[in-house]
Amino acid sequence: MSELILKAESLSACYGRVEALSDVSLQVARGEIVTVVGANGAGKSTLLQSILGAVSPKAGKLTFAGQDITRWPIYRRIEEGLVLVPEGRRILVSMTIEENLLLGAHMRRDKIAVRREIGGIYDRFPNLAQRRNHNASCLSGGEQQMLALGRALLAKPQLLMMDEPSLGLSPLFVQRLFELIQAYNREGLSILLIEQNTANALRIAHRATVLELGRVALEGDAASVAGSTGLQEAYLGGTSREVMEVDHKRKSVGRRS
Amino acid sequence: MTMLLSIQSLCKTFGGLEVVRDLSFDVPDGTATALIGPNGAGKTTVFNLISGVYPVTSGSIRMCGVDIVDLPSRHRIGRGIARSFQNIRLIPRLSVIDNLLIGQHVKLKRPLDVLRPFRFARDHEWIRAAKAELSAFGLSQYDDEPVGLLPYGVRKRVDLIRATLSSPSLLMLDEPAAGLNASETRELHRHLDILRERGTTLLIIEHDMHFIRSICEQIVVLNFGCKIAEGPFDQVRTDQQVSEAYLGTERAT
Amino acid sequence: HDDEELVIGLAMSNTGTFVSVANANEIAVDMAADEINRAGGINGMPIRIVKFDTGGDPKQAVLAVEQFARDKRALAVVGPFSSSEARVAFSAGERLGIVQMSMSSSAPGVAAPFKYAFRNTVDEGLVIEIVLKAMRAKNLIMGKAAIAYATDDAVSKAVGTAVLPEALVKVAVPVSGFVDFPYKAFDMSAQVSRLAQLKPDIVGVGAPPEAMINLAKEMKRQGVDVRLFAGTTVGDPDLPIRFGGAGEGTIIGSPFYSDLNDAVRTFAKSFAKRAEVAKIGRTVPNQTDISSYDIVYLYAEAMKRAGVTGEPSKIAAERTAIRDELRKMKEYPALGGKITFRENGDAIKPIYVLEAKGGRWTLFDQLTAD
Amino acid sequence: MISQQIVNGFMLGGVYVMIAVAFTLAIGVLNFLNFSIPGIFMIAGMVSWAALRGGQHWPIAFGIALAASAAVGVAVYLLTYRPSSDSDPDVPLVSSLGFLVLLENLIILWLGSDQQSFPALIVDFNWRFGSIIIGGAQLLSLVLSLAFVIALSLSLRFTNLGRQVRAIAENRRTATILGVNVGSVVSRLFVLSALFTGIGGILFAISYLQVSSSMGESIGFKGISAMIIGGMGNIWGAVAGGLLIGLVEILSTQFLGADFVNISVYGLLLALLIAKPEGLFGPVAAREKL
Amino acid sequence: MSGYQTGIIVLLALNTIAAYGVYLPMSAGQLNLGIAGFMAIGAYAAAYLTNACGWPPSAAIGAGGATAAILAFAVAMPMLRTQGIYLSLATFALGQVISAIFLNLDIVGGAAGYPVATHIEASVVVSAATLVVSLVWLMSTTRLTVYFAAVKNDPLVADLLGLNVKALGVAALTVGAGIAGVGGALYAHYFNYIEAQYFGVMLSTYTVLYVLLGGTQSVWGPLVGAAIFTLVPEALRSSSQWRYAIFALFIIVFMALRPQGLLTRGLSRQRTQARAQSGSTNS
Ligand SMILES: Nc1ncnc2c1ncn2[C@@H]1O[C@H](COP(=O)(O)OP(=O)(O)OP(=O)(O)O)[C@@H](O)[C@H]1O
Ligand SMILES: Nc1ncnc2c1ncn2[C@@H]1O[C@H](COP(=O)(O)OP(=O)(O)OP(=O)(O)O)[C@@H](O)[C@H]1O
Ligand SMILES: [Mg+2]
Ligand SMILES: [Mg+2]
Repeated sequence: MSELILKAESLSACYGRVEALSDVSLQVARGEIVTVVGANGAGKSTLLQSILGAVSPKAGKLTFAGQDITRWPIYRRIEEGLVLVPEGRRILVSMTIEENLLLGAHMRRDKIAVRREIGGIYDRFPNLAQRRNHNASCLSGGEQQMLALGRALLAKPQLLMMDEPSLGLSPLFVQRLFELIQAYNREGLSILLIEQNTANALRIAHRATVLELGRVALEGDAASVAGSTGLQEAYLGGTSREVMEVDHKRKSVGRRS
Repeated sequence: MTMLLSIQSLCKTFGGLEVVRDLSFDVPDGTATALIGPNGAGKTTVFNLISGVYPVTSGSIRMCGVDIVDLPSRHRIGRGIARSFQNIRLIPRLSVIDNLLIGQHVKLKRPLDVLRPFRFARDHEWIRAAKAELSAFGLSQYDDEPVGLLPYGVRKRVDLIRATLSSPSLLMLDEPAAGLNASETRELHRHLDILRERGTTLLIIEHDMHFIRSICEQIVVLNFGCKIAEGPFDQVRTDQQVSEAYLGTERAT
Repeated sequence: HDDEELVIGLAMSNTGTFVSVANANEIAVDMAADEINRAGGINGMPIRIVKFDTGGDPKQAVLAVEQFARDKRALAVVGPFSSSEARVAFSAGERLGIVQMSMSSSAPGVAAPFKYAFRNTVDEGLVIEIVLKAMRAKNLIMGKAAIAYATDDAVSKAVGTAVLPEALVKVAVPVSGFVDFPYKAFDMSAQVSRLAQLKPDIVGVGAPPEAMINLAKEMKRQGVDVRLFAGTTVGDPDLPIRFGGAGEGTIIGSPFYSDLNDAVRTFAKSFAKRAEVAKIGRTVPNQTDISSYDIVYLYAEAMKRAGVTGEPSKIAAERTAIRDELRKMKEYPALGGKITFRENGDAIKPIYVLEAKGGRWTLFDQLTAD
Repeated sequence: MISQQIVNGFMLGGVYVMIAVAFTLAIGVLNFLNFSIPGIFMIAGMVSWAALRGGQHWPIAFGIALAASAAVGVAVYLLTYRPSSDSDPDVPLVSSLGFLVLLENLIILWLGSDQQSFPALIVDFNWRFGSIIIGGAQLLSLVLSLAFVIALSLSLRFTNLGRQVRAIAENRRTATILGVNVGSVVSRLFVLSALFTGIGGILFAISYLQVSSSMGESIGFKGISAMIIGGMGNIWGAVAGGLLIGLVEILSTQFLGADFVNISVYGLLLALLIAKPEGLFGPVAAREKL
Repeated sequence: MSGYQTGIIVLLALNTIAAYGVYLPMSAGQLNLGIAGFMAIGAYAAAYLTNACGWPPSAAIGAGGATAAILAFAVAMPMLRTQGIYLSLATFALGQVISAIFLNLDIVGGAAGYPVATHIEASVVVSAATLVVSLVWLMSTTRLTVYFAAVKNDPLVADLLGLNVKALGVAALTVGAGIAGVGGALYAHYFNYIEAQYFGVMLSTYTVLYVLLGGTQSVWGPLVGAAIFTLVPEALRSSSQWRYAIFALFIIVFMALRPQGLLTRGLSRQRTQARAQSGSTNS
């Protein structure tokens, strides 16, 4: 496999005393799509947030494009091309759609290219083009998701991390989204993807990691993970109630320590 | 079959933009109806018009035969219309029970009753009702947890229970399965089945076609604010327009 | 050994709004107490000052007198400082049966309803009459007068709406109009533009020093060249300097003049020494410092005459005796001049009419009200 | 004579505009009602007075004062805005009020509570047109505010930095995740606002030839009112609001007396808010989308 | 008990009452910066009733509270058209207008202030404060608190759930004003003299500070806040000149370290905040 773009070694992260990630290692090679799957509360979002730096890990080391970024502030990571489409869209509703897109490109100096790329985004998402000068607050759920994706693409990512990008999208659009991800990937973009829509995610991914209660339960190439029983246990097997019980146990352990 | 909700020639424009156009459909009593359509088709807007968040531009919304378009939004829940929200709207700092109490406000008989210190009466009927509902859906362990601490799936269900506690005749759910994993979706399904057994009429917006298919008898499909198809799932699925605008070629069934 | 001391409370205003005017009162009081103790105390016992900082807050002033009367066995209280404090503290003092004497309060009639309340300050009405008499005697041009006053301060408003008009009637000067402003006004442009319309020869002012300074500066800016006069509300040894070139020729009445006689000059010298050590930022005593100093002597004299012992069992009677002696006191020779108390608890004492000239006060005239 | 009063009103309004704009910067732009602004206004005035008294030449004195203002701005950022990232919007309000109290008390301890006379740098800094007198320093502050406001409103609307600032104002966490360097942008904004406030304080001192430890307070509240009248976040609104309040204050002094100044200024504010709850130029609040 | 201690306890009682006057509207999302105006109304009305109409102080104090509440009720509807900071500023303006009117109202002394003839004992003030605290606590055990929280956090959803958001807002403002009015009336009769200047912005602002410092999450927050504001400056009395500066520094550092106020709902709830924050922005 080609050179690594992201290498996370033994990441651990806590919320207060609750440990949400323990000793997680993960690698993404250039040009690869890697997906992380796991039950609700397994720590997937926390993993992406830690890689971005929005959650500061308690331990571990991060290497991005050959540089040690463990201590870098978020904005430097983004300047280097490590970009996140966050869970829950996080649109800025007091600004217009166009301003949201421009904000995505705020660190870029190549104004003309940015303009051109924004035009490209509008072509892809005609819903946005229509309303470009409206406040983003009026967008429908799905439109907001499109805006979040467009905004991230404008940051010129080398590695794009996506946290449940298909949430709230229509079936047709979900299909288009996965095609889009593959298209960008073919153009050389590396992708780290989290999806509830596991089947689709595993279909387009090269490799996959299964998280369970903040630990890596399984990893390997996507096809073998999709076929393994480990996935069934970690992701589809337990009811959410059981997951919560474990979650509770973990919390009380956290309190004791 | 009697019509619980009946929408006629409903229109809504936002600053010149027509979001809902001449929409008419009926929701028969005791059924489950799905409202589907591409992103930005106007589904949530229809919910907002029914619950009174926005005034309608024109058209009528009849609940049990009575036109409610001029009824202030806060009185509509009293007419039996309750809803959940696309983005969960619970009060994160309050406990689950406290959040559920707010949902029962319509049951208040005399306004001065709000001054009764019910925390002393541990088994106040509202608390009892809330707890019963939580345990009916297997969530009793969260009674006193602040909502903000709960996992997403549980919060979505609490939001749903809050809406059901007002004993609505029409329950509107906006993407109840979004963001849930497979097992959580199954639980949601069971939850809705119980509600249907109780006779609650459901109006559901959802993009998960498995889910829609197994719950709803009737589907209404919107595109650009217009109804483009209506009928049982299998009929709608084969509709040319629906496939093109919404389901795509590789259908999710 | 509490029994062998005579305790006097000091309700001072060492923080808060009045700190700049009031922060040396403590020094003056300590000076007086030290002098008295060095000379053998009173009735063979030293006096001891207990202090409480009220921060200029009326509620704290009540706290002060409560503490002095109930916890510290004080025989009398120096202070509180301001009229707002005095109003609430006097009524508490009346209930507790303890004498208080304010060094600065000059709002009309604050002490009048109470038997235990005194003020070592002179009624504004008397002061302003004296000022106008002196101006008349020196033949200043007084064809028409205008009145400028602060509306949201009891003293200033009383001066502006009652005292000045009445006093001007007495000297037969017609009033051509009024302008008013808030106590803390910084912008006087509207008022001065109006004054310019009224075209007076003199302007009577009822205001704190700051407002008067601002008025004078704005008059200079707008080129309205009219003489100002006022009572004790603007009393401040540094006022002529603070005018910063404006307000030349302003005439005021004051119970204190620093260049009066040797006794005052000696006082000012040792005051300066102590103030230097205390690092309070100024060394020249003001009228409230003299007033505080004199209050201690007034108390000492009253205690002497009443033969107080400071014994806890007799404390209520002795507090009342001090009150009675103060009421009887006639022309007590204090540092600021001879002091007598009127029925309403306010002092009668000499008033010095001063004129601001070249950045300092000069003596214009000296008169006693009666 | 009424024309002179109108001029007086605009001159006084100019002072309020400075403060109103500083407040708008903080609340309209950062969503933070920064009560330390009146304190910074006062610090600039008092420090330049102290430096002048200490024998400094005036450019140096003003430089020191502005440096002090900026330093306080940074301190306010570090101690009030930054720690409050995840809490109620009321919290920074409390600690910025704490700053106001702290600054006033420190200045009282250092320089006393007296109002001090500020030396006239130019003997007669006034323009006369016939019988009308216009204060030079006041005019200068009005012009400066206008220039600043124009620059600010343009840059907020159309520049990258402006968009970053607005993103921070709406949601600090989201802005961070989008790669906005929140610390640097906000601290620059605090310094900018402190410098602007400081210039306001110095111009006040020059116009009115007076400084005191409490000079910020009453002006501060009028400034907030001016900002609100204009509509929060609308920078031009702050200008209009400031001028309006100055005018109302002067005219009610002329025609009704000082007693009525507060009643008419705050009565106007109240009436305006009730009639137009979003301020004169504020956007009409629409019902939020669910 | 010594005179000093009694005095301090009275101050604490008065500050506590005022704090609860601010707390109630705040729990419904209204930051009332005009509380001093309502205190002034209570104080002047009660003082007038004892002075001029010969009412007994207890009746007059009740009537003072009622007067403040009635005025609040009358202005609540138009005022509540505004929201958030605009509402705070509207209450602030109202407070300023009220105190400016009293400053000019000559039947109650105008700028010269208004002496109050009847004195009440410290015990009366303390009992009244106890009563107010108990009432607010009782109220916190009713559904009303939950409703207020709903109105504060999400008025739109509260409305859709059938709550009368306007009426709840009016109730919160009115009851808060009533409590403040009682506080003002007690002040008038304990200190026997009132002046309009006392009921200014700074009084309102400090009262808001008590509540925020104590924390708005618990009913006991205002009490704790008022206690800190009353007692800490007293404890610093020995450092005389520096005490206000030290106290201000204390507030700043305190808020930096504990932004949610002193009292929160137990440790487990502390995490709620972090989670709640991300929860509300995520969804
Ligand atoms: N801000 C927070 N404060 C406290 N605990 C948190 C916070 N965010 C997440 N957690 C906890 O950390 C654990 C991992 O959460 P995370 O959001 O990373 O899971 P996830 O796999 O992304 O779940 P989902 O599928 O629901 O998005 C959970 O137990 C969650 O309750
Ligand atoms: N308040 C508003 N102002 C302006 N436009 C609005 C407003 N509310 C909705 N819209 C527009 O109306 C259209 C329909 O929005 P709506 O939220 O109803 O879509 P939806 O069908 O629920 O889509 P989704 O499945 O993505 O949630 C969208 O294009 C949206 O931009
Ligand atoms: Mg997640
Ligand atoms: Mg929708």
